[in-house]
Amino acid sequence: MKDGSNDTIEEAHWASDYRMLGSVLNNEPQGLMARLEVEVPGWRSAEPGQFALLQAGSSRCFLARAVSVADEVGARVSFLIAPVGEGTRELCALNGGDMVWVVGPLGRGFDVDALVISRGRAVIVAGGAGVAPFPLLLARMARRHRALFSRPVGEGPGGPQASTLEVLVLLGFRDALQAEASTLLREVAALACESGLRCRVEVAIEDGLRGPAEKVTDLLIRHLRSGDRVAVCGPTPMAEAVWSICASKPDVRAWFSLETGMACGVGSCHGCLITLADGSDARVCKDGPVFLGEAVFGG
Amino acid sequence: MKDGSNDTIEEAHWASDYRMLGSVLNNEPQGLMARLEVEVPGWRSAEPGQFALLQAGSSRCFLARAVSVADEVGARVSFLIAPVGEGTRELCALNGGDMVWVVGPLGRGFDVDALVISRGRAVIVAGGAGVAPFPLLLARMARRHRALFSRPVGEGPGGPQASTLEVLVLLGFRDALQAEASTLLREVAALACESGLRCRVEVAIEDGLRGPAEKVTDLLIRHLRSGDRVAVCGPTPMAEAVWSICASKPDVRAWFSLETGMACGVGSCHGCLITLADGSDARVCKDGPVFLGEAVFGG
Amino acid sequence: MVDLSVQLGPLRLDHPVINASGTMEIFELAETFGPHVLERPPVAAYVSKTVTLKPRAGNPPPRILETAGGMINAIGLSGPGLDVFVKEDLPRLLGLPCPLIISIGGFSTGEYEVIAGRLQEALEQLVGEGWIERAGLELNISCPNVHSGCASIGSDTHETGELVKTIRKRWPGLLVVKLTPNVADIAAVGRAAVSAGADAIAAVNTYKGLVVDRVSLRPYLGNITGGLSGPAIKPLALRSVYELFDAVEAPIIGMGGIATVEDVLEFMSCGALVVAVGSAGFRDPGLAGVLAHQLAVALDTRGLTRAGLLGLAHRPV
Amino acid sequence: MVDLSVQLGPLRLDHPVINASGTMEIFELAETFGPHVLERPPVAAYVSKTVTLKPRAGNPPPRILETAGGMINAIGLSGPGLDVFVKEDLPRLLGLPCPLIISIGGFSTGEYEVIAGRLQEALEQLVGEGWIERAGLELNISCPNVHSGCASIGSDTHETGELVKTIRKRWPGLLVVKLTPNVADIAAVGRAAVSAGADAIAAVNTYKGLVVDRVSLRPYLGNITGGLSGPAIKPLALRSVYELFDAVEAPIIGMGGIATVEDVLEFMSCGALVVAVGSAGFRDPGLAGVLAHQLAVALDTRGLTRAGLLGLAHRPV
Ligand SMILES: Cc1cc2nc3c(=O)[nH]c(=O)nc-3n(C[C@H](O)[C@H](O)[C@H](O)COP(=O)(O)OP(=O)(O)OC[C@H]3O[C@@H](n4cnc5c(N)ncnc54)[C@H](O)[C@@H]3O)c2cc1C
Ligand SMILES: Cc1cc2nc3c(=O)[nH]c(=O)nc-3n(C[C@H](O)[C@H](O)[C@H](O)COP(=O)(O)OP(=O)(O)OC[C@H]3O[C@@H](n4cnc5c(N)ncnc54)[C@H](O)[C@@H]3O)c2cc1C
Ligand SMILES: Cc1cc2nc3c(=O)[nH]c(=O)nc-3n(C[C@H](O)[C@H](O)[C@H](O)COP(=O)(O)O)c2cc1C
Ligand SMILES: Cc1cc2nc3c(=O)[nH]c(=O)nc-3n(C[C@H](O)[C@H](O)[C@H](O)COP(=O)(O)O)c2cc1C
Ligand code: FES
Ligand code: FES
Repeated sequence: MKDGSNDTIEEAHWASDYRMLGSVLNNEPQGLMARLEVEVPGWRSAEPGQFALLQAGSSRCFLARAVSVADEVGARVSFLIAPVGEGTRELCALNGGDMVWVVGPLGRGFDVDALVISRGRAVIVAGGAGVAPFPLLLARMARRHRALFSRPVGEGPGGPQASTLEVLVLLGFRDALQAEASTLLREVAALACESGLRCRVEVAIEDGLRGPAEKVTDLLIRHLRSGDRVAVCGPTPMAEAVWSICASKPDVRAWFSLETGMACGVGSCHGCLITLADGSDARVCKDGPVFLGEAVFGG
Repeated sequence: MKDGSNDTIEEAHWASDYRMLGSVLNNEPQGLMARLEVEVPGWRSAEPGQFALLQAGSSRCFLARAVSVADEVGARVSFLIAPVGEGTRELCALNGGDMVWVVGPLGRGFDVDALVISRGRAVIVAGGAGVAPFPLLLARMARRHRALFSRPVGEGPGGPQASTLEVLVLLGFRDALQAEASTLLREVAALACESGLRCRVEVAIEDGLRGPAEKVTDLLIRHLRSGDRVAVCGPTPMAEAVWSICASKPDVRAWFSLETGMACGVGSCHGCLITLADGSDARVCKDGPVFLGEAVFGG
Repeated sequence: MVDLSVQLGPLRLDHPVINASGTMEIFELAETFGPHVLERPPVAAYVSKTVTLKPRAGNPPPRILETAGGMINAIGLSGPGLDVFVKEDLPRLLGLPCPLIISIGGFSTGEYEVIAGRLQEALEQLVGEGWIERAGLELNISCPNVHSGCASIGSDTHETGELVKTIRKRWPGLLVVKLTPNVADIAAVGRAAVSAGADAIAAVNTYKGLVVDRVSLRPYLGNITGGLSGPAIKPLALRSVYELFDAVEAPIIGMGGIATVEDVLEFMSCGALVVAVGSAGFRDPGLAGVLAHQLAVALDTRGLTRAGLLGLAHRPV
Repeated sequence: MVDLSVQLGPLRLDHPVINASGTMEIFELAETFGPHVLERPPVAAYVSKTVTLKPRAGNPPPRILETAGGMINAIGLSGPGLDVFVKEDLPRLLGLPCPLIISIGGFSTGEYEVIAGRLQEALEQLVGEGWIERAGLELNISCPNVHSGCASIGSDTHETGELVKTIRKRWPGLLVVKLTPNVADIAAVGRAAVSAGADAIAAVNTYKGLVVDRVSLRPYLGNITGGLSGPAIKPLALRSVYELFDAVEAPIIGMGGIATVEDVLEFMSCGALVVAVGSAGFRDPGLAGVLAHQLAVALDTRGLTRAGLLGLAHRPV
């Protein structure tokens, strides 16, 4: 019998409950990064900051690569990927219709409530490819904020003043080309503004060719106020610098999305272990990738 | 200094005198096979039956694959490739503009003169992907024939009757789809007819769906005459059957293009060694791939 | 569908595909993918990460890197140690619907003895008499070993024999010995283990390698050297299984680069009764289950039986 | 451009990239690619395929197959034997503008002795006094060896030491010993070779593996087992070179999976003074020359000297 139902049974032998076969809908360059939009049948909604393991269907690599969920609409999942090595280059080179293996969403994301329900502002700090998780975070912050506060005045938990949550998005890039990776984030920021967030995006460009040579940490020093809640993603030296700025202000809480080499992404291989400030071990894939600054860098 | 000349010097560090970087001009399906047309800067003209080692620029394979030269026009080289495993599948999937590594032409090809300067007919016998080397062979036979015989009557070595060399092309395919791999060969045959060869193509299809179920050996049995000169390429069982048909007729000489696993294609690795009928060893890549039937199968 | 069940000593496995020690944390999978992981595990028996007597921090990072056709790791037997395992993990692991194989590692024969003794006590307490059909032991004999002067107990036939003899005396359940391939003659070590009383041989562990950091040109791994695994080592692992099949009567658990059903067929043909999925499970945590399904189909398609496949590579065509 | 020349015992090499024994037939290359191959060889020294005393047919086909990230071969030291080598190949090889390293293999110490003796005579005749600066010897000690009871002389430190001592007594030229990695402790074998008088160590030869035919599920290679090479084994080879650099003072010729200039840097950082291109040369016969050029550029770019690079991986950051 060579009909559809039989094919489905055959398929069942090949599919696992753990790994999904997605199909690329679209791949468009955003500066040096690629915005890969993938249809992932079976995809369960992600928390912002969660990631997936991706592997091109025709990959030459043995292992999949960890990539943050940049945005999702149902089973249409977007990723922002910087081509740094073989695995990410393969992903960036995918075309519409190409297959991609997907395991996810994985890990622990950002604490949306802590960012939204706050007396201070929410500050997003991203360096380079670290921009990737923030479109989804911003979208979810807007959604959560609306759910909590878009009610008749006085009924929401935070009262009317909370409904004007201010979100400061600070981005740092090496040059203008790299800065185009902020396109998706800007789109989401515009939507977030429409839905009630007071969202402002500032970009620091390091090469100084079309404006002042600035780092994202310069922006942060300029803007950070006590009471702010900060979400950070970027290279380790940047993250460390951000932490020391945060730690210097009273009542600032900051969450960091960390990056390490990963083999399994689900807690099986112990390859991504880091030692926390208190000397205990944590797996970035399972206990993170998002950690509180104190936990990682110490009080 | 970042100008062209410097780039050329830089390039020189990466190019070797041995391996060339070709660029795919065109890839068009011919039945199950792909006709890959590659621009190969530095290509030296091939003898028919010679091969090249090809490797897709983005290959997942460690080694290159042996592929016969199917046709060439200057540095535009055509290959006919059947996707049987990973290496050939990669080659078949290349698109215009993609890069491909090329080492060649390699090996010893068919003896064009022996096929052209003959009292009998020239017979080409190909099974499946074995069709690959024959467009070039036919083109070269036509060229050589013209060079030798297209002169005023009585001046050519063979006299006027030689100028009507009859070429019988016998092809065997599993089914009608596979048989489309003969497209290039038919084009060349048509040109050969125009330039003075009496060229006839017959195709045997094994599945019998649109005509008699026949093998190429059935055609050969029907047509082979003593005095014929035969060029053969195809799977080993077919080649063996062809040899026993040839050996049963007096004064038939047959050349076989053989296939073995190859690593280097140039005589370095000793991986392609076969034992000849007289007990001596031969390397298919260097001493072949074209051998006289007697040498391989015995007198 | 072909019956894929297999008897590994006293353990009955629904099919012959299990995990390689240290490459699958089944409770973590359940947290990520849902409770079905524990109700219908992808593996026919669950093999624990190697348990050591004392808690161990393992090696400094980085601990893993991809290599051509494989990966290297220097995890270094990190773990909370025997006490935590017995108290927290063992009861939960015995709740799985499949048998359990506990991998243990020691830095001396004495350590192995203590661990085995404690596990036996705990199993008797938790399961009662029938524990022998529920749980087995795998001796990971690749840990560095000062006593023998060897790189590890497993690189010395004599040390291996002595260790296995000692444990065999006290451990009545399934006793698997997992061999290191970093030896000149793995069959000799396998023979020593089986003559000393091992019920089954697991082969192979990782191959000792080193990777260099592209930027600093220093060793990349925090531990300097690490263990190579994945498809890159498959031909080496197949050769080991092939040699062991000729050398010992005991069943072999084959592993090393298994990623596809063809790999499963190849290992079984060389002599593996059971196969284990290691690093390839990192890209698909459900791989073992997929392979079991595909194996049934492949046997069917090829008209092969499990018995016919086992050791086929050793028989003339 | 950086000066890449290097002194390997009495041999002066224009750069540190040579070929691995058995993977480059330079006269075949010249036939295919033209006389420039012999005038400007891609290698800084030419290493011959291993020469045996008697002619050998080698192993039955098939003899090679690609594997994940590498390849396996079972050529089996085929060749016409010493007499033909001395009469036909040696005079031509001495005509190359680069030094020659003659790889030899024997099935007993006696065989090595005979070969070395005959080569010395021939070299004296052909070149005269100065032959020592033109040609060296590489002992391939991976051939199966009945005498020692080992898989090969090279898998036994004692046998290795005895062999090297014997040859050292009669051979005044460069004496390289090429190690097999199919041992538990390659550094120990290297130490034995150097204490017995070896001038240099070549590491590594291939790793013993097996591949299975996809259709018949029987061993694919005519010889059943073969030797694994290529990028798949690079981490294993790097580890061996790293360990040898700590163990011996003698220069190391590093090889195993070298395919890019990054690989060359890695091997040198681990301790290789000279590197050899093996199977990766099959896809580009000119690879060694390309790598030499690229090495000069890479050193320049990174502001590294050859001396600074050599053994860098052993020094703290
Ligand atoms: C001189 C010469 C000229 C050629 N010309 C052409 C041509 O013009 N067009 C063309 O299409 N082809 C040609 N071929 C054949 C072509 O080289 C092969 O099809 C190609 O090398 C296959 O490589 P692959 O990676 O696609 O398949 P692979 O995966 O390498 O498999 C190809 C073959 O390798 C063997 N093999 C690989 N792995 C295994 C295993 N585990 N067990 C058993 N067998 C295995 C099988 O025999 C299989 O058929 C030529 C070959 C030679 C020697
Ligand atoms: C939770 C998480 C989320 C992430 N999200 C994103 C995202 O959304 N977008 C994105 O672009 N990236 C993201 N990354 C980073 C991404 O996973 C890596 O860039 C990717 O794994 C690199 O793989 P590759 O094959 O491209 O490069 P590789 O070749 O694997 O190299 C990548 C890195 O590996 C190291 N490395 C590899 N080989 C060597 C060697 N021989 N010597 C020294 N170092 C070596 C280097 O540090 C190098 O930077 C994320 C990472 C994590 C952990
Ligand atoms: C990350 C990692 C951790 C491992 N931990 C262990 C372990 O704790 N105990 C053990 O016996 N083997 C361990 N191994 C070895 C595997 O069990 C297996 O023997 C080896 O990886 C070969 O199989 P593979 O190529 O399929 O991965 C580990 C392997 C990896 C990759
Ligand atoms: C086809 C082939 C033939 C070889 N023949 C020899 C040989 O004759 N003598 C020898 O010492 N090593 C021989 N080797 C081993 C290589 O010299 C080298 O040590 C090994 O292949 C590792 O290097 P690679 O990974 O770069 O190939 C051979 C290797 C291959 C692939
Ligand atoms: S990546 Fe495997 S445990 Fe985190
Ligand atoms: S393929 Fe290497 S010698 Fe013929």
